[in-house]
Amino acid sequence: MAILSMREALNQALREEMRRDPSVFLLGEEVGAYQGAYKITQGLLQEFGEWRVRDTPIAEEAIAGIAVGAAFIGLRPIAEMMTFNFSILALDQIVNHAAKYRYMSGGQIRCPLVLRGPSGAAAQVAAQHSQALESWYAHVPGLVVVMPSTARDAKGLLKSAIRDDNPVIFMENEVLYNLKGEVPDEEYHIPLGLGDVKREGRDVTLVAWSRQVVTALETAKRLAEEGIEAEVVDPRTLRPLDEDLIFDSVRKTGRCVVVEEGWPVAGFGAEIADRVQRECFDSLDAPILRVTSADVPMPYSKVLEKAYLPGPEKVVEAVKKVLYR
Amino acid sequence: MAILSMREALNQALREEMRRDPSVFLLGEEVGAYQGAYKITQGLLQEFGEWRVRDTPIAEEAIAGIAVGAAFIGLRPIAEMMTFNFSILALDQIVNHAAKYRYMSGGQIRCPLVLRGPSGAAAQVAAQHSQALESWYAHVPGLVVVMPSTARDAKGLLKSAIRDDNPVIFMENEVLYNLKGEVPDEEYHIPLGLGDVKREGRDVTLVAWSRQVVTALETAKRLAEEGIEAEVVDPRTLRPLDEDLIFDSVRKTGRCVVVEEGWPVAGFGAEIADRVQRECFDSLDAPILRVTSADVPMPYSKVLEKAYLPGPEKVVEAVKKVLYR
Amino acid sequence: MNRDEAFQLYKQMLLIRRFEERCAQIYVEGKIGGFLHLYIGQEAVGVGAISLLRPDDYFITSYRDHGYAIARGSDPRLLMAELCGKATGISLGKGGSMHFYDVPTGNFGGDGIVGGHLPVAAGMGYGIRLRGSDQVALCFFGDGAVNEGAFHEALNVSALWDLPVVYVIENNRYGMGTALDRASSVADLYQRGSAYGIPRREVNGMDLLAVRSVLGEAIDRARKEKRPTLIEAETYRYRGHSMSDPGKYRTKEEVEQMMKLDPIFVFGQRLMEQERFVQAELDAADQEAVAMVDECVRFADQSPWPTEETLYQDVYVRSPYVHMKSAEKDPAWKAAVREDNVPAKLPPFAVAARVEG
Amino acid sequence: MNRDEAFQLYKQMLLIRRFEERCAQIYVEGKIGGFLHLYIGQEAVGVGAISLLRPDDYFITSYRDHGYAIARGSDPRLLMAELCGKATGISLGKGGSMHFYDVPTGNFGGDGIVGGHLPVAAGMGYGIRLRGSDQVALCFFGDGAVNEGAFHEALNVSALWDLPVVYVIENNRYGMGTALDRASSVADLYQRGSAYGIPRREVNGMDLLAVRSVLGEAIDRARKEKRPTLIEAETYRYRGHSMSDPGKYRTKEEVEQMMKLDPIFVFGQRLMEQERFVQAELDAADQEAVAMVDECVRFADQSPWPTEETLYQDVYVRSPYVHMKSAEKDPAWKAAVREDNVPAKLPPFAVAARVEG
Ligand SMILES: Cc1ncc(C[n+]2csc(CCOP(=O)(O)OP(=O)(O)O)c2C)c(N)n1
Ligand SMILES: Cc1ncc(C[n+]2csc(CCOP(=O)(O)OP(=O)(O)O)c2C)c(N)n1
Ligand SMILES: [Mg+2]
Ligand SMILES: [Mg+2]
Repeated sequence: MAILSMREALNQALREEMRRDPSVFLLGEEVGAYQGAYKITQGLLQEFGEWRVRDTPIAEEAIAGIAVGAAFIGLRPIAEMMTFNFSILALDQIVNHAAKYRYMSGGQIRCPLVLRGPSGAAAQVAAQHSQALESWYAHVPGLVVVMPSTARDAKGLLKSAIRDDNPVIFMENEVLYNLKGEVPDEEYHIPLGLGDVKREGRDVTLVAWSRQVVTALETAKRLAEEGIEAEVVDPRTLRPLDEDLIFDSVRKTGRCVVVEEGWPVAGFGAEIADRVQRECFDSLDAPILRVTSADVPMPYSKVLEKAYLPGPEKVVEAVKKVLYR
Repeated sequence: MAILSMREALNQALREEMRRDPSVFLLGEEVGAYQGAYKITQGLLQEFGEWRVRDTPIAEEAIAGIAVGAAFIGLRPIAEMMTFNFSILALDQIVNHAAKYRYMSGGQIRCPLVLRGPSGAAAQVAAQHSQALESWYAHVPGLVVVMPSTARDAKGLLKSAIRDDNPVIFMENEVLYNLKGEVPDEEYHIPLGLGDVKREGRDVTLVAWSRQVVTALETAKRLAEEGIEAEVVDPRTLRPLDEDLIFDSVRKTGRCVVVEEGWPVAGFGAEIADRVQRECFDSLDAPILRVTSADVPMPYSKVLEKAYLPGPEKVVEAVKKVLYR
Repeated sequence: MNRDEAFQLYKQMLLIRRFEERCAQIYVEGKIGGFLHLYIGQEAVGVGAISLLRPDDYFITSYRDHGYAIARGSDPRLLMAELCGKATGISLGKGGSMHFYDVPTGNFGGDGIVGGHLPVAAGMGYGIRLRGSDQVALCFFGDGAVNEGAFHEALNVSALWDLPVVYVIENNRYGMGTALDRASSVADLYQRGSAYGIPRREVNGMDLLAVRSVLGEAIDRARKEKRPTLIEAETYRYRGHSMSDPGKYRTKEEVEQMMKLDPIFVFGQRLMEQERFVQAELDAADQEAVAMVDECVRFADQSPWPTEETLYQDVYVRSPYVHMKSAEKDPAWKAAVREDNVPAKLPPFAVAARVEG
Repeated sequence: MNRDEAFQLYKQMLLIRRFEERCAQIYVEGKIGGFLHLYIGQEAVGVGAISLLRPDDYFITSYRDHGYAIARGSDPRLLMAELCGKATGISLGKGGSMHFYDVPTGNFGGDGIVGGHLPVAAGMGYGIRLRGSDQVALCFFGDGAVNEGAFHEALNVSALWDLPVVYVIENNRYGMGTALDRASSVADLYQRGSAYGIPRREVNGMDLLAVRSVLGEAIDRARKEKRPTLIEAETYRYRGHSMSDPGKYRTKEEVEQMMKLDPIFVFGQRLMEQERFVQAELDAADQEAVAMVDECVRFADQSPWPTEETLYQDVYVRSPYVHMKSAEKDPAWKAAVREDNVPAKLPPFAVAARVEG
């Protein structure tokens, strides 16, 4: 198996799927000549030409709407949001069009698009550029929401997302783009809605996705030194959610901490906590705790940014609480 | 005390505050000459003139942005969204501007605006016109989110919202506009963030807001016939949330059902369930259950609409589950 | 257009008129719910434009969408059933008045978000270019929609990339209760096209033939030169914005003035003067339309309500790339199928004549 | 503008230039993080425009916002501290490069959402009209922003209601790596104003005096006639879009070509030719600017980091209309105060001369 960065893995997925299926095309700001603001689309314009790798004006509602319209008539657009912060301007197209036309038409229309790009905090890009809005998207029926944490998952899930016939919100993370990991050489894909246990453990269940899987694994390492074995469950897809994987783990450990980069109030972690308390009520030895970002807009200063984000220290603290240590 | 509809109560609040403070003004689609799409702004253009009651083009991003800019320089705009479904087009102004400028400027800027209008389902207006997006707004630090359920609360809360110096998302409900109730004749306001017990009971806590308070009260009536006494807690404001009022009730009843009109996944009810399981862990005799709308876009047909929405039957069923009956 | 074709279009306009007049009646009876936006007065725009489309062309519209579907030949019985929320509706009762779709005819139909379907139309145009076909996409919207950001973003990219899309502003002078001059900083909406260097035309939307000639040129340009056009069709809606609107913002005189220019009456006169039709033939066509509408209502009345199971159907497409074991805990995924629904084909109308698309 | 005033503006441009050159250096040293967008090359636009404002006027800008604050007389030490994320920063270290604000000077500053501040500027204009004052709002944005829906919505209402807002497109030919002609369907961006019937002008943004004359007329129109203007200032950024951009999308020749028109050099020449300044005076001004920047960096270096408590401050305004008992369980509400922060007043720069606003 090759060792690739998530950036390379995503680029491979795009390239392979565009080679396989001529109806797949890419559009977004700087995806072509500039090779992508974060270089995920490196080399694709050269190989596929401007109609399949389209640089757009700065007009997010149009980008998403074009993807919707092209998908309606049978193409398979992949719309890149330079970052998901800007997808707020495209939200009406996603929520009122991509997610609803199949239903409103009584099943006549399908919208096989992928809306992808980095989400969450980068480094010191401040309040308007650091939002983790997965709970907004996961709230909406009609959408699929994917948030990979490794290079392997990213490639396998993006290929599934491109082939799937539903609108898929594929949220990447800039901080993970350089993260390297093993990626199979052969063709593979990972089904949407299938979670993954990233680390086994008996004492406590840590549920995390995207960048926070890294936080959870780092936390687990620290806890192990104190003899606490944490299990790290990565749902990988938030909608549909592989809840059984989470429930089975919590039934085993009796304790659960959710780690997420989003804001606390009505974050997706609340949804997980709700399902776990409902389905694992009798197995829980302690309340479910959540470690989230601070309930404020993201500050610029690096000292405040660190205080804002979830981190191993905060997770360790939460784990000790649920273990009553 | 006068008996007023929520429509009349809201209209009174607007009129009284506009008379009291010349910096308060209204803008939105059809708020003026047309007297409001739902007649909430009846008579205001005639009394205050076009600069304080401004009919706008159909341009939600501009409506919200104008409110933000005017608020920045010291006015107190009230922007009406004909319905909150269309606020999706204004979301960037609300989330990236109204909610963040104070923080990004280190406390130099304040944004005293109110964004108001009907939210949730009306009658058979289908998928694009029936969304209950309160969990999206409640997710965002910097915002205040208010959802009144009675004429009295609506007037008292709207007056507070207009006078408050923070951006307030004031979500009304079309189905409640004609609901009549007692409204004090004298000047009063209800503080934002103060909940209200709409019915006392010892057996189970029903948490509901806006239109679903009506559902919860109707459910409580039916349950009473079977000797089950339900307590109905209406937070009235989702952010900040009067969580103690909910906790105290649950600690008393040991059982909790949240009733909400939003979609189930990452709905605001999940946030309440998360907080309750965390803070009332030892008092809970059963898992917290949620009754929500169906996890699909809203269908048009009235038979499907009924199946989609929460209703007393569904709540009764949930209550019996938590009571193990 | 030969004599028969002209008569067909006349019949289409009549059918739309009678169909919607009946809608207004049964709305009051409570058979139709929610918002009902009538196209009455604007028929010449939709009928004229759609009559020029090829079967493989596409179109997308606002919520005021009854007329286009009928003009395109969708079965009006399925449309009436949709309005009544029945299982036999063209959208299985899930869409209602604002959401008519008939994909086999290229109708991507009704959007409830003002301006929201313009970027979608641009996307259809983009897909056509990418595919290299010579199809055309038509996009109908109102005078109020031109002030939405979506209009701006869609027109810029359509001009920038030469997309085969024809944007038709149906200027009926009001966006709900707001007169054009209180919403737009410019009076001539087609001039908005100058900001994008896009070909632009104005046309009398009450005149079927005028609509056909201007639209024909635009559709040609889109098909052959792959260039978009912005057209402003001057028209008028006789009724309120929706059933709840008394229309107080305009004078009785203004409405009566416009009704004198009624597109159906005007075209009927022309048929008699220039195509040697006699009044009796026009009257027969009218009776035929009324009879068809009767049949539509009968069909809707006799149709069953959707069953509760259908609530969860048609949200997702069943997909081999989804882990069904976990997905199926969600009833919408459980109910998902791989195929797309296709509107039912009903037996011919009892009334002799038929409406062709 | 008299001789001294002219020299002041020259010094402002120099200070901005030296300030940002230093920013680029210390960014590489890691003292500044996140996105850093430099205004180098565009100084004449901001300095020229802002020099015409009255103290009670307002302005709002994009994220490329350093120059305007300096031009308006904000203390550059507070700005440098902000860039370094220090507690003494003008936004208390919470905003960074993209988010400079100085409300007492009417600076509502940096917005990170392309086009996002245009509707806000319209709102300022609306507030001014409603208040009946004769203030003006200035709005600066790039050539890429004109394709956002927000531009369209903001300009339409500004023209429709006669709002005293001057919209300044700083056309530096690229939106990030995308050349104007690959993003806009029309070449002359000021012509976009024709869709709104709004007065529009083009100006050489490398020429301070040209900027002042065109802006002067527009600001006058806004103040006296309450009418908006759309101005396209032709300019150029010498550096990449942000520090991470190597700028491969343009040729060395093009950049060198534009640098020959350097606004500071050109205005310096004019000062010597027409205002009888000598090179030595200009050099002294330069040394003074460099010395001030040294002091800015020293100030930032010596400033403390924000304490963790400040994380929760400045989210909400403490309000008598909020039930604090429940609200205060949220640390942001607990930390909320009633007052607004005002940027600190520092003792004069050690270097003799000072920069006036
Ligand atoms: C984004 C959005 N804003 C507001 C509305 C409410 N609304 C529905 S129709 C309408 C008026 C539209 O007028 P116009 O575009 O002229 O079309 P017409 O109804 O005249 O055919 C409004 C404001 C909406 N549906 N969508
Ligand atoms: C809504 C939105 N979309 C995309 C971006 C990413 N972005 C930041 S600056 C920029 C280019 C803007 O170009 P222009 O408007 O010409 O301003 P300039 O940088 O040239 O001053 C882009 C695409 C953003 N910040 N906001
Ligand atoms: Mg209209
Ligand atoms: Mg630029």
